[in-house]
Amino acid sequence: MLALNETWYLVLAAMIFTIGAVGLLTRKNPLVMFMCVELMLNAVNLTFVTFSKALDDIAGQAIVFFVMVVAAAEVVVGLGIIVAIMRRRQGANADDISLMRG
Amino acid sequence: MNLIWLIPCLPLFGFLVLLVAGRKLGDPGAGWWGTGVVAASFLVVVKVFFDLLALPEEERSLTQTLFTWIPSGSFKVSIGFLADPLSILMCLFITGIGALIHLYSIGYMKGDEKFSKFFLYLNLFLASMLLLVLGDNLLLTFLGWEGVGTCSYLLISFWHTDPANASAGKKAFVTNRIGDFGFMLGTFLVWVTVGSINYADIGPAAPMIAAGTATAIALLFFLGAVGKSAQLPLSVWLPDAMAGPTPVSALIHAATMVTAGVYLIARLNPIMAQAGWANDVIAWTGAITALVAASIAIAQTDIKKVLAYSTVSQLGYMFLAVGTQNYVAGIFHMVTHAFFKALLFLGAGSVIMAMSHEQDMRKFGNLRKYLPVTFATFMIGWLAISGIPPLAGFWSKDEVLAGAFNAGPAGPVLWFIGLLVALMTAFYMTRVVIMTFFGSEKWRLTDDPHEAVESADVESEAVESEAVESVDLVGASVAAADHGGGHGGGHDDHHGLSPDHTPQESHWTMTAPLVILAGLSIFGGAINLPFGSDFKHLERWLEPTLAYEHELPPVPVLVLLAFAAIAVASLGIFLAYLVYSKHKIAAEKIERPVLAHAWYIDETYAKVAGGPGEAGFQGLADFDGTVVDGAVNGVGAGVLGIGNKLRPVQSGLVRSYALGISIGGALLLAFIVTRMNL
Amino acid sequence: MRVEMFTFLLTAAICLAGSAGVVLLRNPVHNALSLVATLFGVAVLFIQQGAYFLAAIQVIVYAGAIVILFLFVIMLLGVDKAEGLDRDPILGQRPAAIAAAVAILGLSLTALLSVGSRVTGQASTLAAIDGSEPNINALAKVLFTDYVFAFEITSVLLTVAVVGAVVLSRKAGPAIDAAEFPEGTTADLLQAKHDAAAVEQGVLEEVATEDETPEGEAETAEEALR
Amino acid sequence: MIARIVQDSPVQTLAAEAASGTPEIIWSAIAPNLILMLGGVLLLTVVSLLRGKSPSWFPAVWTVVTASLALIALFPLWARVQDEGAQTVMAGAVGLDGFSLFVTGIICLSVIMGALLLEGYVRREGLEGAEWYVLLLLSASGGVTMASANDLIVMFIGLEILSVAAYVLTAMHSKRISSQEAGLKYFVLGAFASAFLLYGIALTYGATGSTNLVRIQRFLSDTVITQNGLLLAGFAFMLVGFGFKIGAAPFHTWAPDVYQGAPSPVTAYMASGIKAAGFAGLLRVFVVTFGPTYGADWRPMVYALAVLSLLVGSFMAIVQTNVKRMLAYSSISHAGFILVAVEASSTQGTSAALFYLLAYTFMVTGSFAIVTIMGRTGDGTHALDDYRGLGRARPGLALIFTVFLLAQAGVPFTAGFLSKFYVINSVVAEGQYALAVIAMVSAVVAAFLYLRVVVAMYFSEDPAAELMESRIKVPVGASIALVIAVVGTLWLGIVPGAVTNVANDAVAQLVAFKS
Repeated sequence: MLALNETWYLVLAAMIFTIGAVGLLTRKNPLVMFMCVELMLNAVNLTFVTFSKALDDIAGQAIVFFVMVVAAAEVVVGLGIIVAIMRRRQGANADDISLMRG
Repeated sequence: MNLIWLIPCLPLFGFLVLLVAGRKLGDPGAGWWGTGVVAASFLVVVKVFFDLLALPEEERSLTQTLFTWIPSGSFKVSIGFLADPLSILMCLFITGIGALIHLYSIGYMKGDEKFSKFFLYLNLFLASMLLLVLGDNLLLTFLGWEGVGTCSYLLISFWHTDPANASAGKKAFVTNRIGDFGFMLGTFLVWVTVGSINYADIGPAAPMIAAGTATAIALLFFLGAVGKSAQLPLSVWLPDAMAGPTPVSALIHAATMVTAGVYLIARLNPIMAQAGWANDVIAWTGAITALVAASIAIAQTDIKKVLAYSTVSQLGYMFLAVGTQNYVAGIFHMVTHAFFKALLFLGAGSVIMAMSHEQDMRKFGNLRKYLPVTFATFMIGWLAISGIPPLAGFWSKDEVLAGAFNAGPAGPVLWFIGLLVALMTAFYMTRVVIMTFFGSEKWRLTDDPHEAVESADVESEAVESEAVESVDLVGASVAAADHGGGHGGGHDDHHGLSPDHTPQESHWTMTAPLVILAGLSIFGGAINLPFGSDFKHLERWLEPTLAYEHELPPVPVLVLLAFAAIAVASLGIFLAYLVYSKHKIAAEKIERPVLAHAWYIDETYAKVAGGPGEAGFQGLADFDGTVVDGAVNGVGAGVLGIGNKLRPVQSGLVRSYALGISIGGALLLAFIVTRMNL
Repeated sequence: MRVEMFTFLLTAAICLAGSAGVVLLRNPVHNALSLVATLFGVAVLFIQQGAYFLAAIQVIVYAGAIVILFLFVIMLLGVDKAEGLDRDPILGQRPAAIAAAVAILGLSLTALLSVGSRVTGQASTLAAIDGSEPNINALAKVLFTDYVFAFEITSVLLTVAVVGAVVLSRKAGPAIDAAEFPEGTTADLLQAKHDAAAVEQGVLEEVATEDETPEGEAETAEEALR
Repeated sequence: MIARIVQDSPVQTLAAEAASGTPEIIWSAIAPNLILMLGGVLLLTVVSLLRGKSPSWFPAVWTVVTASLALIALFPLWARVQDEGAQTVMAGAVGLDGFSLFVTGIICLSVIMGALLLEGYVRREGLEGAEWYVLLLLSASGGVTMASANDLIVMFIGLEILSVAAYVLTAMHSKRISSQEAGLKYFVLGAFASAFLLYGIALTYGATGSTNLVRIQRFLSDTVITQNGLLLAGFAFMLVGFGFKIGAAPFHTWAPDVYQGAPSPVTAYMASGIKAAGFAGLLRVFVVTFGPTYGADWRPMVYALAVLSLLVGSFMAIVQTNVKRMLAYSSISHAGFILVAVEASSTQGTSAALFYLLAYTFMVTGSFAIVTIMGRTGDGTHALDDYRGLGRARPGLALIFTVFLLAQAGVPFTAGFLSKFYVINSVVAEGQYALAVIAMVSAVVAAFLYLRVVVAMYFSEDPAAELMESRIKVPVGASIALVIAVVGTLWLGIVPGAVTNVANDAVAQLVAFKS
């Protein structure tokens, strides 16, 4: 059996990151789009922790801590914006928010 | 004390005062103020001129640095002025003629609601022009270059309520931008090659520049010159620029701004000396432009258009001279041309004023009876431009031609083209004189040919306006200005030139400049007579600036050439006399075949478009339209087309945008993978 | 080693299934629950790599707070309806999205695998993990020494988030700028185009001759889209 | 590339600090940032305590004073940096150098003008509240953090503070759906791009073992990485994130919609302050950190982004009929121009970029100030047609707008000419002639779009009826902002010497190591 090394984690993280990106591109519900961003951020977190282990360096873990704070702040504001829009237009999806173009 | 800085700053000061208090000064106060500052500037130029004269010949170069404008590492640009024989000579006639034309404008613009604004622009123009000439480095020259372009643009569209004028201004702007582009690139190339853009540094460094680089620099600057000086293929804007007030045509579009290209080439003569075949390009462009423009001038009916094409043609002469490295002749012709062409334009302006802003020569005739001063001075201008000795035009033209004759193996061909142009020049100028000042008083005819012209005009304008509007880059909903008829220069476009109209001579503020310019046109040649080096004042004066190594043909040949030129000029006058005065030959036969056979313009097209004059004009419009307008408008349409094609990509859908970001990211990754050590 | 490998593979499967669920399931509530599965999986992987404290807050903050917030908003807005996923209204969006994503994945994997099993960075720049002190102590030490500035400014970030959330939750009156966008949204235009096409097709099937009106409509919609 | 070297090695300092426990915190070194942060938080507190009894101008004046104080605080720091050289503070997380101080100055200016514009705007739109200003100040502090960050993760947090506040500000015109739409688009795409940036940071961390830029630079100059996949992929991902923030094509798609939908004063701040912060991050990461060692790898990508931005920006701007949106596209083209300077990857290029950013701050805030005024109640009259005949109706406004437009077109004796000139000069010095030519061509194309507005204002036969009827009010704050912008635009164009020298000195004092 193959040895479990950091490459496995990195590949898994890259896959999660990509799945998140696909989700953001294909889902119309803005809430689900945000969830996909969370997936991407988690993939990055996993990458950081993996490097932290591989480099034997605590900094990677500290960074993940900050990323979590950032993610929380983003979610709060993002959900705020969605709530504001949904109040005006019930059940609007991402495609409906497209008055400006060209 | 060094007063050089005052030369451009006085008109600038005049501009600022007019900006603040122009309306209060009013009519004619603003005009007198504007004239005053320019006259004062002229006096300063004279003072500096004598300062220079007092210096020993090889030290005749004064510089004055005001402050460091751009301090950027090794690249330093100062606001500094360079007064040497070349620039001071330019300043002398710019401020001198400028002051006269300011004075003339007081009368010409009388009663115009934007009277003070006109002088505001005119002062700004002179400040820019003087900056162009006096700047001690390429960047300052470029600033002046841009400044004169802007003023020209503003003044062409001065009466911008007329859509034709706004469009003509726009065309001038676009064409000049193409030239400016060459100037900018040339400046950068000089900076990269020489490490400085100061003229003082370029001169000594020029001999070290590789021939290829020097050729590239020369061609780039020549591109700039072609735009500014209306040479083929960027000549299209100058005839249209006649939409502006006539003093503007005289000052900017004949005497000063359009010669900036010649000045630039002369200024960069150390580089030109290394530039090899670029000089041939310049000479041939000049010769061909002179020929084409002169032939087009033959068929014009609008008096200002004739003069406009004549200007293009004479500028071609100047480029022929500088292209054959005969700089003194080029500058000489520039000076004499400034005298007689300004005179002719101002005379034409006087005629136009007298004729209620009618510009169609077919409605003039016998005006010598009503406008004696204008007539007398115009005759002098006519003889001068035709090349009749001993007037100014003869001497300078002769020198250009003699220089061309001796310019290498192709010299005689260039000389022959020049001679042909001289013939045509004499012909079309005689035509103007006869149609305007002699013959019957045609505006009294009730059955006038203007109607036909008008209807043809309307038709073609409709077609043209559609084409232009579809690529209207700056968005003004205006039509093309290609068709003059009687539109151009009027304050209010008086088309009602009634049969019982009696023309009257203009105010003294207008005739005085005419008289002074007529004097200059007669005696201007004296500054450089070809009777041995004692008489070549101009050549000796310019010697420190221009590395003049040009050899003239031996004296007997020179004399022969001179007589050939006189003969050709007389022949041209005589032919025109036969055609237009004696009617021995139908005018149509000359006007149409010249154009048709020279430029292969379809004769059926001429028939469709109407009378012969109009046909020639149409032919020109067609020629310019396909070659230059087509290019300019094509670029515009291309830009708009691409923009409109791209618009749907900006769909407004946030998911599409995210997709764009993803694809961009994927492309960056794809590139970076090629850089990896896999 | 075998146990570790087994744990990793199992967790990885859960993570991938969870992420796939977020993308593929129709109901937002199910999406959120799938997200929780991924988050838990990642937490397990954190533990496996010695990041115990992070695993804990991953569960507490992410799964406990953030996902709950999501669910809360879903319920608040009543958008827990299934989303139609059969076809994407934007033409070509789905294949292009998948192509772009596959490209990104493929290219990043090329980058990741090109280094083989080696991470090229300098080891233990700040502090080694496998020291004598517990994970949480080591982490706390860097947070309050090397990352003290980052730690301090996260407070600004949180303040911004709080102020932002408060501001955004205010009630707003009716929109005043509807008239500025007479063409409506791109989605409306797409729908109109789609409807017109459907109508046209229907008419074509029924009466082959009278198809002028729907075609005209389709053109209008197309023009509007342009 | 960097002239002066930090005197005592930050790495050693860091090691010493780590050994001795808590690092020494020199508060004065981050004074401008602290002033902005505290100003924002205190404003929130004071206004809450006053419970609506404060006059409506109070938060605006507070903000202007705060930002001015931050601006003043730059001077002693500048003197210190010039005397003692660049240094790192806050345990190596923050670079105290001429570069960060210069960008901080730009951001403070942008905040001052944004606040001056907001004052009249929120009153006109009936949206009073101190939150606008609180978010503006906090966002600016994020921008300052980003510009002075010497650590990728600090830079990321700074960017998030900047952006999250900007998302809210964008969506804050609650009466306009377009404002909320812009907020949503900005947020979704911003979060997406942030994820890319963060992934790039992660890969860089893996490749170099640190997120500290000085350490990374030293590591890269000491070590030859034979398998550089991680690092290079990190470049690509980070460039997506930065490209998004500065609005470079093809990551620009959000910009037109967001600039159009956002409240006009916020757009002014976005186009100047946020762009400056984004470029500061880009310059510090790519030019300063990776420039000396990996320039050959990232410069072609920046080249491509620059060319695309220049073309897309000018070509798309020309077909717009909405002035606000047109200015948004033109800002993309400006971003392309600054990217040209980034591509030069030299001291000269960096100082050209700094000069451009300062000049652009004046030009663009001025332009959007006019747009704010012309938007009138509802912030909705931004069509090109609404500007027809402005030259006759309000000659003063039209003249000032003309100055800004001509400056953006790069007309001599305005700030725009010299900034473009410096940029092109810097790439020519690097031998990138093709790029210089493309930049110049696009400047020529772009000149038409500014001319289009000028023509509409002055040469229009039928002035917009509404323009003649309704009175356009110019609030005190907006007129002060206009004066600042005009003076700045002309000052930088006519006597740029002092600022040029400051920009050069700023780059000469940069936290970095020689290899």
